[in-house]
Amino acid sequence: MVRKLSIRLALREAMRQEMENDETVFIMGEDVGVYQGVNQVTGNLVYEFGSERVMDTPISETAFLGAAVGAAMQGLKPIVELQVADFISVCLDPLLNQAAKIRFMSGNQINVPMVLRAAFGAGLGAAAQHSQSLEAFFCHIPGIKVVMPATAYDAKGLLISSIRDTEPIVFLEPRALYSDESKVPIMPYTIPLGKADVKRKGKDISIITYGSMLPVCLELSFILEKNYQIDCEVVDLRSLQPLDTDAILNSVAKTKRVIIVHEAVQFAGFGAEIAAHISQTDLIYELKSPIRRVGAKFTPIPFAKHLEESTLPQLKNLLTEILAMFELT
Amino acid sequence: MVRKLSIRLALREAMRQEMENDETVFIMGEDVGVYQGVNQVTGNLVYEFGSERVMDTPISETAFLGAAVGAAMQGLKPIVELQVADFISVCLDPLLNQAAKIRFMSGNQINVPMVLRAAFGAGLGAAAQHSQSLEAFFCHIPGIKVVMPATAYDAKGLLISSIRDTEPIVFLEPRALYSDESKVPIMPYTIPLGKADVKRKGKDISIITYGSMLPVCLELSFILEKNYQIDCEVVDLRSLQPLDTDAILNSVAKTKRVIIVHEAVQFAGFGAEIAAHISQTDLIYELKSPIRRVGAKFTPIPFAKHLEESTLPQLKNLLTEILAMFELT
Amino acid sequence: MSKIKFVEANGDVSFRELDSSVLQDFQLQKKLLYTMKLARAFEEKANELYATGFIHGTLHLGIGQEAAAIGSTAAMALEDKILITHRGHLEAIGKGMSIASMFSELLGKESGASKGYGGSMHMIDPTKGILHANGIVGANAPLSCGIALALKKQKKVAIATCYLGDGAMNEGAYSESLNLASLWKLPVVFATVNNKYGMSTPIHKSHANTDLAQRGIAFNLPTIDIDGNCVLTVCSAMKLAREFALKNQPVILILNTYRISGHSRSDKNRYREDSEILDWKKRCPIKRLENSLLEQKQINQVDIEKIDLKIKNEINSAVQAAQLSELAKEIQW
Amino acid sequence: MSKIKFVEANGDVSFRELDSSVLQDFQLQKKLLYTMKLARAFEEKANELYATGFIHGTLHLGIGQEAAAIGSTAAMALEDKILITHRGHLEAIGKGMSIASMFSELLGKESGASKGYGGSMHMIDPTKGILHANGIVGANAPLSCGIALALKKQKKVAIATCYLGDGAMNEGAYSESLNLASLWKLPVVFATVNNKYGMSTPIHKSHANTDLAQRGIAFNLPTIDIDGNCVLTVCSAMKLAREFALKNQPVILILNTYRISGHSRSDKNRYREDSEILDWKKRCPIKRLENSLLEQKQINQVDIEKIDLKIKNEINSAVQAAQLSELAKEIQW
Ligand SMILES: Cc1ncc(C[n+]2csc(CCOP(=O)(O)OP(=O)(O)O)c2C)c(N)n1
Ligand SMILES: Cc1ncc(C[n+]2csc(CCOP(=O)(O)OP(=O)(O)O)c2C)c(N)n1
Ligand SMILES: [Mg+2]
Ligand SMILES: [Mg+2]
Repeated sequence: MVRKLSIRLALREAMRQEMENDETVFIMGEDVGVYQGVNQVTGNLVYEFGSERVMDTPISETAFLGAAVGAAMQGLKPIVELQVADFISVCLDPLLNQAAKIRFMSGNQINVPMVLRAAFGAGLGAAAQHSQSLEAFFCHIPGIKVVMPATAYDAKGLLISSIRDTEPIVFLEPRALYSDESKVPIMPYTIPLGKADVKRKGKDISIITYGSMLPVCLELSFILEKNYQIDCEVVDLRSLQPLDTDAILNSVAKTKRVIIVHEAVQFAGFGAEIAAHISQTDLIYELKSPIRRVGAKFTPIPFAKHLEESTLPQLKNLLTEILAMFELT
Repeated sequence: MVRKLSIRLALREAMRQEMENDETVFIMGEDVGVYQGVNQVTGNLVYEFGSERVMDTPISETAFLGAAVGAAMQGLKPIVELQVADFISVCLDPLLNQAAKIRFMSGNQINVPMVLRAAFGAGLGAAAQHSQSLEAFFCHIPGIKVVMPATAYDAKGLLISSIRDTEPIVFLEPRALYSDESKVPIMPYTIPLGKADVKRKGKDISIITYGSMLPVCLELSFILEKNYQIDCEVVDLRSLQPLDTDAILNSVAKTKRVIIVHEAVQFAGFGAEIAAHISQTDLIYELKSPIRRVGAKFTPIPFAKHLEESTLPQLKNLLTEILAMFELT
Repeated sequence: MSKIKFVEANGDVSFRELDSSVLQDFQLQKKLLYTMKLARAFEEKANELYATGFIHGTLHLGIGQEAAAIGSTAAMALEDKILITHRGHLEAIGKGMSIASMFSELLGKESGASKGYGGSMHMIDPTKGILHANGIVGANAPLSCGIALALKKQKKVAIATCYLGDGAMNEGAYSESLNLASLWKLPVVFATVNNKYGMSTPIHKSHANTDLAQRGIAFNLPTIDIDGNCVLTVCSAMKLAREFALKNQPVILILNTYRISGHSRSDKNRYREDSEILDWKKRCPIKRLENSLLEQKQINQVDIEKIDLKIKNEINSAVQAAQLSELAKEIQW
Repeated sequence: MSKIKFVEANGDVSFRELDSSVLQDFQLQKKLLYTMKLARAFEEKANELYATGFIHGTLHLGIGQEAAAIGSTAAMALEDKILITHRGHLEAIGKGMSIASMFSELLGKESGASKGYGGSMHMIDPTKGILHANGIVGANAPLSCGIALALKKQKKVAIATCYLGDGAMNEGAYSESLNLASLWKLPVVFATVNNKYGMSTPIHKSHANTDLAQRGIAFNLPTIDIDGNCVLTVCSAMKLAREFALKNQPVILILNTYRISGHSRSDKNRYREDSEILDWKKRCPIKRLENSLLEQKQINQVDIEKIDLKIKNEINSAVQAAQLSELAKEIQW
C-alpha cells in the first residue's frame, strides 16, 4: 500500500520498521523521547519501544555520539539524532577520528555500523549557529557515507538502507522540508546508497542538486519550460558519498549545459566537486556554456528574514543564471 | 639582511618580532613552553617572553582555543598552537560557531583577531589520526581566512600578516617541511593574504598547488623541462581564503592546461574549488585538456611507510598524469 | 529571605547573610522590581509578536527566571562583561541593553542590537559589556575564560560572567573551562541558571550527581548555591561572587529557579506536569519582591499601578520605534 | 604492599587489603613477572629498532608503567574489552596480543596486529578484546561508554575498560563520559594511568585539583586510588573495580606510576630533573615483584636467568618472524 507521508513521518516509519526487524537498532539523542524530538521526527517511538531503545541523553554530544560509535563497534546499530547539524562542532571527534577511521586503522577488523541523523539548513530564522549546510565537510572524510534525501519516498528508503549498511553514515535531513509530503509505500524498502534519481527528465540543461534545493529546482524547471521552452533535467543526487558520477556525466553528456545548485555556501562547497568532476572529463569540449554553480553567499546566515532570503540561493537568481547560459538576458 | 632559515625558525622569528612590537600578542598551546613545542616551533620563546606570554595549557583544546577567541574579543591577539590539525576534531566549536561568526552575528560590532597555527600532513608515519590535510574544511567556513605557506620566506611574511589581521585565521604548517630552508630577511615584513606566488614561470601547463606539495611540484617541473621539454608554471596559492583567483585564471589563460595538486584527498578537496572556478569561466573553451586534479587516495592515511607513500600523491603519478595531458604516454 | 550557601573549594559549607546594603537600599529594590517587570513585559510582548507572525525564527523565553538574571546583572559594573545564552533576553535587559534595540532586533531592523544579524538568540551590545549571546550550549564557558584572561592581562577592574544553564553543565566545554579558570585564576563567574530542565530533560535524568557544588570541588572552585527566585539573594550573592572574581578567584554561582514558559515556542510541555508549573507560578520572583516592598510599606498599590503603566508605555513606544525603523541593511563583509 | 584506597561516590574513604587470592597465587605472580619483563623487553627492542631506522613513525614507550598495565589486564577475562592509548603496548601485551604481531605492525607488515594500517599507536586485536588504540587524547572515554552500553544491552558478563592518562582527564570528552557512565550505570572502568605528566606538563600545572578522586565524586562515581607500581595492588584493585562494573557500577581506577621513558622518541626531557627519573628508576615495578618473589623464596637467581633468557628468545624470534613476513598489503576499501 502507498499513501502520502511527510518526510518527518517517513523517517519515523523507517526507524520503526527497522527497530521491529532488528533488535540491535536503537535511537539516542537529546529530547528524542517524551519531547518527541526537537523536529518531531522520533515522535511516539519512545512509547512503542520504551526508553531503553529510544534513549534521551544529557547535553553531551561527544559522549553520546562517541557511545554510539562504541556500541556499533560492539555489534549494535545505533541511530543518533543531532538536533541541528551545526552541533557537529562540539562532537566532531567521534565522527572524524573515530567512526570514519576505525575499520581502516584496525586493518579491516572492526566495523562501525551507525547512522548519525541531523537536521540541516536555513530558512527558519534560526541564525548563524543553527542554519548551516555542512555536507562538504562530511564528504571530504574518507570512511563515512553521506546521504541527503529531499522527498519522503527517498527519506524512508535511504534511511532503511543506511541503517542496514555496515559503515558509519551521516544522514542529513533538510529542516525546511520536514513537512513536505509524497507517496510512500507502507512496506519497508531500500534505495541503494550512491544512486542519483532523475527527478525530471529534460534535454536542454542539467540541474544537479540535492537536499533542500530540490523543490526550488523543480519549480524552476516548470517555469523555464512554461515561459522559455527550456527543458530542464533535474538530477537529485540523494547521496553524495558514494556519488553517482555516472548519473551526472550521463545527464551532462545529453544536455551539454549544467548548473549545480545547493544551499551551502558556494566556496569550497560540494558543488565544486561536481563541477570538478565534469571538468576532468572530455565533456568540457562539448559544453555549450561554462559550468555554473549556485550556493548561498559566503557569509554566515543572518537572522532577519529578508537578509536570510537574499543570502540563500533564490529562484529568481537561478532563473537569471540559467537564462544567461542560454544567452536569453 | 637576509640569511637562510628553516620554516620552523622563520615562524619563530615572526612570532618573536610581533611579540616585541605588540604586547597584546601572546601564545597558547600544549607544550609550547619548556618542551619548546611538539614541532619545536616556539623553541626558546618562553625564555624570552616568560610563561605569561607563552602559555602552556592543559590538554583541553576547546577551553584554550575558546579562551583565545574570548581574549581576541576583548582586544588581545592570541596565537594558538594546535599540535596537529587533526585535533580540530575536539575543538571545532570555538572556530566554526564562535570565531568565524562573532563579527557577523554581532552586526559587525566585535572582531576576533587571532591566529590558530596547526601542523598538518602525512609522510611521517603518524597514521590515520595525525596526518590529515583538512584545509577544505576550513575554507568552507565563512568568517575565517586560511593560510598555507610552503617556504620559509612565505611562512614568516604570512604569519606576520596573519597576526596583524583583524580576522580569525587558520594557519596551516606543512609538518614534513618544517626543516626546509630558504632565504629570509631579518627585518619584519608582510605578505598580503590572498596573493598567490608564481614559484616558477612557464608556458605549457599550470600546476596549481600549495602547502606540502610545492617541493614535489617544483621537482616535477624540473624533470618535465629536462626530460620532456615541457615548461611548467608552478603557482603556489599560499592562502586559500581569500583565494587569488586572478593568479589562477591568468596562468591557465596562458598555458591552457592545468593540473591541481594537493596532499588532501581529492574528493571534495580544495582542488575541486580551483577546478570549479576555472570551469565556470570561458577558459573551458580554450583548454587543451580536461582539468586534472591529484590528491591523496580516498582513505585514511595508513601507517606502513610503503602504504603511506602509495596513498599520497607521488611524483611518478603526477608525471604520468601530466604526460597523459600532452598525449605523451 | 533565604541565606547564601557557600561551598568552599574544599567542600566546607557555610551560610552567609544577605548583603545589608542590598537589604536596606530600597531605591535599588524598586529598580530591581522595575527591571524585572520590564523584562517580563518585554518577553510577553515578544511572545505576542511571535504568535501574531511578526517575528521570524525562534524564541526562548525566561518567564519565571527574572530574579536570577536581573539580580545578578544588577550587582555588576558597566565595565563587567557578560556572555548570555539562547535564553538571554533577561540578562541583556538587566545589563542595560535598550529594549527598543531588542524589539528592533526581533523584527530584523537596522536599529537592532545586532543590526538584524542575530535575532532573539544573539543580541549583543559591547557598549554595555554584553559581548556574546551564544546559541551553542556550553560554548560560553571557554570564551568567558578568554575574556577574563584578557581583563586580567589588561589589569582592568572588571570581571567576566558566563551565563549558562543546568543542561550546559554536561558539555565537555564546561568542565574544561572550570579547570582552566581555576588553574589560571581568572576573574570569571560561572552563573548557572538552574531551571531544572535542559529542554525536556530534567536534571535528575541528565546529571549523575545533582549536588552541583561537587563540580566546583572537583576543580578546586568555590560554589555559591542560592534561591534564584529571590532577587535580593541573587544580587547579594553576585556581589560576593564578583568580589572573589576581582581577586582572581573564579566562582560558580548556582541560581536555582524555574522556567515557567516552554523551552521555546514549539514546546508542548509533554515532559512536565501542569501542577509543577502552577506551583512555580505561585513563587513568581516579581510578585515576591513586590509583596516584600508592600509589606515594608516602601510602595503602595498606586505606585505599582504607576510602574505598570510606565512599563506598558515603555514597551509600546519601544515596539513602535522598532516597527518604524528601517529594515536591516546588507553589510559588505 | 600498599593498601587499596577506596573513595566512595559520596567521598567516604576506606582502605582495603589486597586480594588474598592474588597475594597467595604465586603462579599468577610469576606470570605477572614474566609478562612485565616481556613487555619491558618488547619496548626496549622497539626502541632499538626505531633508533636503528627500522621503524617509521613515532613511538610512545611506557617504561616504568608495566605494573599498571599488566596488573590491570591480568584481572580481566578474555571477554572483557579494553581501549588503549597512544602509549598502549603494555596493555596490549597484558591483554594477550602476540608480540610477533606487534613487531610486525611496527615494521608495517601484513601479519601486523592492524595489518600494517595502525602502527605503534593503533594496535588492535578484537579476538583478545583489544577493540581500539586511540591516538586522540581522551577520545576513548565516550567509545568505552558505548561498548559498555552494548555489553549491557547484550547481557554479556563482561566489562569495558577505558585506559587513559592523567592529561586526558582535562579533555571535555572525559567529563562528559563520567557523567554518562554514571547516569546510565554502565559496566565500565576508567583506568587512569597517572604518570604525573601530560607530555611535558606536570599534573599540578594542568589540573586545578590534583585530588583526582574529586572528579569521581562530582559525577557520583567511586574512585579506587592506588600505588600503580605495585602489580599485586593493581591486580587486586582491578578485580575489585571489575566486580563493581559487572554490577553496572562504573568505577574510576587511578594507577599512580611514572613514565621513565620520554614522552615519545623526540622528547628531550627538558621539563623534568634527571634526579626525578633516577628516583623512579629505583622504584622499578618489575624489580619490585622480582625481589618480593626472591624474598619469599618463590624463585631464585637461576629461575630469573631462565626467564630472562626465555624472554630474549621470544623477542628475537618474534622480531625475526616479523622481519620475514610480507609487507602490508593494499586493502580495497
Ligand atoms: C551544543 C548544543 N547542543 C544542543 C543544543 C540544543 N539546545 C538548545 S537549548 C537546549 C537546552 C539547554 O538547557 P540548559 O543549558 O539547561 O538551558 P535552558 O534552556 O534551560 O535555559 C538544547 C539542548 C544547542 N543549542 N547546542
Ligand atoms: C586531542 C589531543 N590533543 C593532544 C594530543 C597530543 N598528545 C599526545 S599524547 C599527549 C599527552 C597525553 O598525556 P596523558 O593523557 O597523561 O598520557 P601519557 O602520554 O602521559 O601516557 C598529548 C598532548 C593528542 N594526541 N590528542
Ligand atoms: Mg535549564
Ligand atoms: Mg600522563
